[in-house]
Amino acid sequence: MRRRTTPRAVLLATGELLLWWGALALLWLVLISTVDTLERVVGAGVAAAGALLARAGRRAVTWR
Amino acid sequence: MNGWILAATVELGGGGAAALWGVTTGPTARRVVAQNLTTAALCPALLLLAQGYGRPAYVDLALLLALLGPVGTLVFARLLHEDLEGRRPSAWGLTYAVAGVGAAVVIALCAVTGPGRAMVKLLVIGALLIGGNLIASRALSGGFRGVLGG
Amino acid sequence: MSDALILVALLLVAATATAAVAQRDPARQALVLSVLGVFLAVLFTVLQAPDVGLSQLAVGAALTPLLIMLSVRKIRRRRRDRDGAR
Amino acid sequence: MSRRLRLWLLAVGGAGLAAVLAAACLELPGFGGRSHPYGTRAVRASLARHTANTIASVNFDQRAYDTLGEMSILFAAVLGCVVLLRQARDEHRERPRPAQVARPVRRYALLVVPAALVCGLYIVAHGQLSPGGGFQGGVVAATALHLLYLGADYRALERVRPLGAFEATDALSVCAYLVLGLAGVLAGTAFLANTLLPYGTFNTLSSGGFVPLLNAAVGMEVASAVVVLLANFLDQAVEIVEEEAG
Repeated sequence: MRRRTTPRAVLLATGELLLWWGALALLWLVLISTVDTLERVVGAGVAAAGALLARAGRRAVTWR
Repeated sequence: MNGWILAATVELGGGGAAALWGVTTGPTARRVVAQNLTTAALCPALLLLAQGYGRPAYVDLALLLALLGPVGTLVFARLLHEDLEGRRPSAWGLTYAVAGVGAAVVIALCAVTGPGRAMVKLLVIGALLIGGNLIASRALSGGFRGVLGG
Repeated sequence: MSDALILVALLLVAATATAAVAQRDPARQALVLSVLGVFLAVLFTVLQAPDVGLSQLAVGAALTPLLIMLSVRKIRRRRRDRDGAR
Repeated sequence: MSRRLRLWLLAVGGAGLAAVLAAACLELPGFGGRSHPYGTRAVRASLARHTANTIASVNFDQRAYDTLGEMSILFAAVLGCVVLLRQARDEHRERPRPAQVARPVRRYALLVVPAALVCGLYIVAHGQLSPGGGFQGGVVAATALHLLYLGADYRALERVRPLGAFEATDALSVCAYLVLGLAGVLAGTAFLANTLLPYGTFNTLSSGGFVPLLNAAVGMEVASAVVVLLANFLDQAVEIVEEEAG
């Protein structure tokens, strides 16, 4: 069931991940109280995990 | 004496007593609706308490309730949908009234907080709370009709 | 003022806990239990113990109802299968 | 054991408990007083180690050994559930049926899953600064994953949930807690003593020495333990059926 990876699909996947990453990083910045470098690094990591989960969840639900 | 705490007491007493009455009496369909509205009624109370005690960190409790309360209702909507079949439990008037109270509380707190990240956090909580509640109400009134067994 | 708040929260918790015990049907019990979880969280907040309140909220709002309702579903399905087999 | 004997045993035990509790009550300090000997000392100790949330300091620094006990209780309980709820010989698995959930509910689930994960990790990471910690955040993060079951179907959840990895993480994070404790022993202090790392600037993410690390270990343990626990319950409720006419 492996799909062929076309440049277009890669671009779309990257765009989706980046969009989620940006939104979740913003959410992290809203949640925390004081902003410093470590907070930003941890927030970026957490947002990346969230973005991966978001994409995995969407694919798991629509893929039949 | 603190106006915020007074408001929280009123909200807790009124909303809590109504929720307790709704969830312990009547058919299952009504109880589920009452369980859903408990989240919507008590989350603003938690926000008011955080403001009344002057501790912004307590807002996390409201955030968690706004996130997980609708999830709890979805659990009941999904796993009780056989009991709720043909009942279409809903109380849209009440749902919108409670959502309006939540929105009013969030707006009042935003006005006090002033622009900044704390205000955006309050708005996020308000959006999660109201959106989650409306979706959970939708799920109760027939959102899981196509679910069989699983 | 804060005494009144503590009183209201305590009364709500006591009444809801009693109601949860008095229910006979496990599904309805789970409904009351999830409401009790939220009341308990508010009580802990009022008593200035937000950490405990957060724990109660995290466990009581979605996790406990999910565990109870999954068990109820398993038992119901088993009963239905047995009745169907007969 | 006869019913009468059991009642007697219960009465003796209850009377003993009542006597001990009454004796303890008589020795309690007055209600609502201004003197809090334990509280004052706990706050002083937590401030000395730059931990803003005293509760986190009590849980993961002053009483970190107790937390180790609680963690192993959860671990053992989940292990027991896995053993009890396993697929027995007279049971077989059915493929879960796909579910048609109303579109707004499904969209809500897909939107809230990552948001709830971020909130859960926020609560874990800020355990030493604001209310919260490993347990609370871990439960939230694990609950977030199960929104996929509620908003779609069990197959969708199974696709994003590598159960073996979660089981391994569960065990590994318990080990991580132990290793962090043993690091103190190797360095010549005591088990779980919070003396190795610098205490950092007060009220920042890196403050509190070992507290954030222990918090993260507990967070991972709780999240994966809850996922494994719910996986076994879901398997039983959705997939596993008994063979008929055994």
